[in-house]
Amino acid sequence: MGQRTAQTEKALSVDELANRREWWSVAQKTRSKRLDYLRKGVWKKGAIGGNYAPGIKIDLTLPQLFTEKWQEQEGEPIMLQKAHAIAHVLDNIPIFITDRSQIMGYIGSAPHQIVWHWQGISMVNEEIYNEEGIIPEPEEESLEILATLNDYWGGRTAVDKLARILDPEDAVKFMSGAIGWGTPTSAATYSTKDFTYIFKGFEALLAEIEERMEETEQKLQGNPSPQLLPLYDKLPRWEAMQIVLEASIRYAKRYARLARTLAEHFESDPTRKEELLRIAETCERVPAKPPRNLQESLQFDHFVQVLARYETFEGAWPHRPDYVHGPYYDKDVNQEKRLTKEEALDLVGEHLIRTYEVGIFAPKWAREGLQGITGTWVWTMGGVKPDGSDACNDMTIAYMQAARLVRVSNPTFGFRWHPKVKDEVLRECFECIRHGLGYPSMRNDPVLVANTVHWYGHPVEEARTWVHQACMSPCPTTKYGCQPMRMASATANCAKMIEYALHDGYDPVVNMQMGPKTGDPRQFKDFEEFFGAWVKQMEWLRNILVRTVNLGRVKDPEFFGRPFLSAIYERAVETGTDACDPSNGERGNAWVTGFTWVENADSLAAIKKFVYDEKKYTMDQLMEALNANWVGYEEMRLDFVKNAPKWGNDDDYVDDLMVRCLREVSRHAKENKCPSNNNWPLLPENVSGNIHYANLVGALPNGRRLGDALYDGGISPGPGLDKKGPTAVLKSCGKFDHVTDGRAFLLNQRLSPTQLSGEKGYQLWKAYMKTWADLGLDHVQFNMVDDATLRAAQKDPEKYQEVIVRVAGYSAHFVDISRKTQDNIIQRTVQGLG
Amino acid sequence: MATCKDCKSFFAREDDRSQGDCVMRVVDPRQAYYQATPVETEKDASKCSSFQKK
Amino acid sequence: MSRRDKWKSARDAMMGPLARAKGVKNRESVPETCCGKCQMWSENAYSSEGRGTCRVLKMGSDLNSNQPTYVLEGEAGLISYFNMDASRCTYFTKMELIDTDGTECSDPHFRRALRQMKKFNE
Amino acid sequence: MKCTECAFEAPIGKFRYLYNARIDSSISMRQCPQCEQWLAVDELLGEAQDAVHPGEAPWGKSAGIEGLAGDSQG
Repeated sequence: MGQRTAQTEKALSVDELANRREWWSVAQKTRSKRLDYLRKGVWKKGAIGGNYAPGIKIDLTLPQLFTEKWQEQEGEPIMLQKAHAIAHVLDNIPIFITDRSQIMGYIGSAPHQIVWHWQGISMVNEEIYNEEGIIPEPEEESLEILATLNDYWGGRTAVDKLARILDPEDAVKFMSGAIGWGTPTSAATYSTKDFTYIFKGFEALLAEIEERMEETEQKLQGNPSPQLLPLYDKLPRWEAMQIVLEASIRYAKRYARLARTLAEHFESDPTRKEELLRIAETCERVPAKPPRNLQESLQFDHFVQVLARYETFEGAWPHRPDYVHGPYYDKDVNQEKRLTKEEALDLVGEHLIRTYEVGIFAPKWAREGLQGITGTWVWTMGGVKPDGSDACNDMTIAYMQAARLVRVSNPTFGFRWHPKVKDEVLRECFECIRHGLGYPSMRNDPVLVANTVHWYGHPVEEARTWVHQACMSPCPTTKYGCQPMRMASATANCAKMIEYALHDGYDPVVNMQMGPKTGDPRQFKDFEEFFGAWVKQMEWLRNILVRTVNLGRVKDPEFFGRPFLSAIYERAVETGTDACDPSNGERGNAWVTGFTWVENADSLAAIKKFVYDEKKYTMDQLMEALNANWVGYEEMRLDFVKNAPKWGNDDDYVDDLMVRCLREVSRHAKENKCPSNNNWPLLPENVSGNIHYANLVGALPNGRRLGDALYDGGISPGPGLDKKGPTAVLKSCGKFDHVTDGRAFLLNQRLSPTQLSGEKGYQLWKAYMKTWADLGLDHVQFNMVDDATLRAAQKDPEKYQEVIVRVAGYSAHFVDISRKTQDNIIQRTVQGLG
Repeated sequence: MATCKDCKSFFAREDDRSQGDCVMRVVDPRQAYYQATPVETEKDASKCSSFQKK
Repeated sequence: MSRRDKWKSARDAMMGPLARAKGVKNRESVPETCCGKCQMWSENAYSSEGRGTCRVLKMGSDLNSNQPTYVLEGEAGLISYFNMDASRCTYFTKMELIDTDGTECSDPHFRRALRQMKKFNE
Repeated sequence: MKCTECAFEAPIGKFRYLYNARIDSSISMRQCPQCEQWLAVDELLGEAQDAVHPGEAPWGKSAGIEGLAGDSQG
């Protein structure tokens, strides 16, 4: 296949390409010329492995504009100071309109540039300075600018301020990078957005703010009392919200002005001229006023997402676009017939492309842990309405079809499956999977609605509005449900729980006493004592992460400030607070993301069986082998891999341990409280953190060495270790309760593309999904690309640019991930369903 | 002294004549686009390498 | 020394030099013998701004004084920077293979994607 | 151990360990410090077997593809 010449490739028809399952070539031949141009025009912003692609440069205009205004406003309350700085950026940053495009808005001055927010984390600022390849030419001049910026922000950023008040032991251990990742600030975060509120239009929001301010000012003219005092702080916050909303409207109008200029002075093609005038009309209308048609609703939506990212690094994109835009599609395509289906598909496809092109600098740990993408932009599709009825609509189908045409790796979709989903919609999901996109991931809606009610007490009608927060976690899009700041630093490297239980809390990789001293395992008398040490290490690891992020959360309005997000948050507008202030009525929706989780169950099972039950090896022998990183102990290592029970084979010996671990964590999750006094359940999943942490987790009793990739999923069996077939995997995963034993559980499955071809393939998959739903699992996602294609792509990456794979929680273009990650995906077991 | 308003790429703002957009055609290795940068009408353009007299 | 004070000195080592690094010159200077070229030094995983930990020396060690102090026992490894002068460190062990390719994320210890280190491979 | 490409010879630990080919196999990937070639190494024998180039998988196919597990879904 990889040997074909370009000439024979041209000669192949779409049908022939489909028969060969070369879906990327099918897409290139069937999408419109406009989509083809726009798709190929995108500068790749996700890092390739840990590095940015050639030609990608950091945008220095944004931080310079921001900093110059910020310095001018020194002394203002932080939200006001920031609002002025953001407005200055929005008024002055260069904007552009790409040929053939219809949806406007980009974060940065030019399509090949990525941005960063200098106010967030000085360590990242320094990392940018040190980064290879992204410094704009002339390099010497750029380095001067960067050094000046860094000298100013050093010690002044949100994280610098937080690090000064954190317990120093917590700060050092957290920033060792060994136990978790993320930043305890909304400088690097993401937020849920309630479009039923936002689509009122910014002028309506401004009027609402004005009303609140007048009401408050009147109160302040009254009798002095302690109740009046907090009102003084609200006024500058509302003023800040006004400043950014007005600047946002001006920003949109800059696009309108440019589109009109192009139509009047540059464009000779009458069709494009008409498009440019429509763009101008659209950008004059939104976001100031409510949208009236599909182009306006998509444009409004995209402006909001872009503006939010001018304020901070929003590294995920919680959204339910079929639900938000469905009524506008219906009006334009079905009722008023203002657009044909093809024209609508061009807009929907471009919506995916405009999202895909967004780039924001990420530190190396995030690039390694999210290889190939800027952030986990998982859009939610399907599901139910607040009354429980099916929410799927024509837009659900349009997004699925557009995804197969443009084949972007960001956004991807998570589909809320429920028993009322129509077959035509389910077929669309399957077609995307069959075309090798790796998405949509399938989510069990009834289970997750119940889960959301169980853990946080969201009312069921609100729980039914849920959207994915990044990869996996549901959160309602309601006034008190919306989550303004993801607790990203509560992402745990769970394999350290078992590693620390073995090493008395000491971390041999980073040379530091991390966890509590739970004793030398050589002295433990039985497995229960060992398990007790594991529980203590688990509690310590969760505690330090949750403590750090709880403090970061309450201090965020003081240290960072979110004027734009606050302006589009109903509860923040109503109360004159920062959207991230947990005292404004938010119910709380916190969770600990559990990377590298399954190693615990497999390692515990190996220890229980070989050391305590069968006494085949002593703990001393095991520790010797582990301390040598298994070097010189290969036969013993293979024994631990092949002959100890492994998760995912419907074997109660190890499955019971997995359930026991999950229940210990769930107990502890209710003891940890977020600032809204709600719970912190565990959510096992990995993105590509299993590759990032491969270099940070030492040898383990499941047979891995330092450097080996960790298991890929949240509850996926180890690659190649699920020997008993797909039903055994599902049965193991069905042994715990997906409502009460944790937040959500990521399961990767690899299926054979040849087996699942044709109608028979669809029916087989549907039967598999029935078993999955009957067993009450909350998540599953699929890779359906064969080995030969993936190996050919490794060999000749240029020819396979649009081959996509599911990593874990997100999809990436195969050529954009490191060789180790590629190999890890190929190692996964291909499950036969028939 | 040449100022931005004398340049072919300059388009004045209707709501504020002291400001305008510098509109440039850019063809990069992947895509072609028009870029607008806000400039002051009277800004000195004598050192601007893209200046083209109207 | 109280627990808090002990860890405070580690935190200061971690956060302090950032604020002190001024201008281009200090940031670009990389001595011929530096921590970043030592086999005993691991780059920090939380940030790639050049911070790392020594796998031999512990907190309290000091390589900058005329008579370097080597502390080998303790709870935390010495935090240093890739461009810290290590010419007087008796534990310095030169790394033969400096990996400047950040595309791969495969090396357990020797990840070196810093722009300033590239000159050593040329 | 001897590099199959440049014949550099040193104890196995001097060859930079990268990662395993499959957790249940004794083949690992290591890198020669002299010529920087990636090598497939049998950890049981302590011998470099071959150089690894893009697209090559010295350990064979992906897990499970040899005999697709056959449990019926009805």
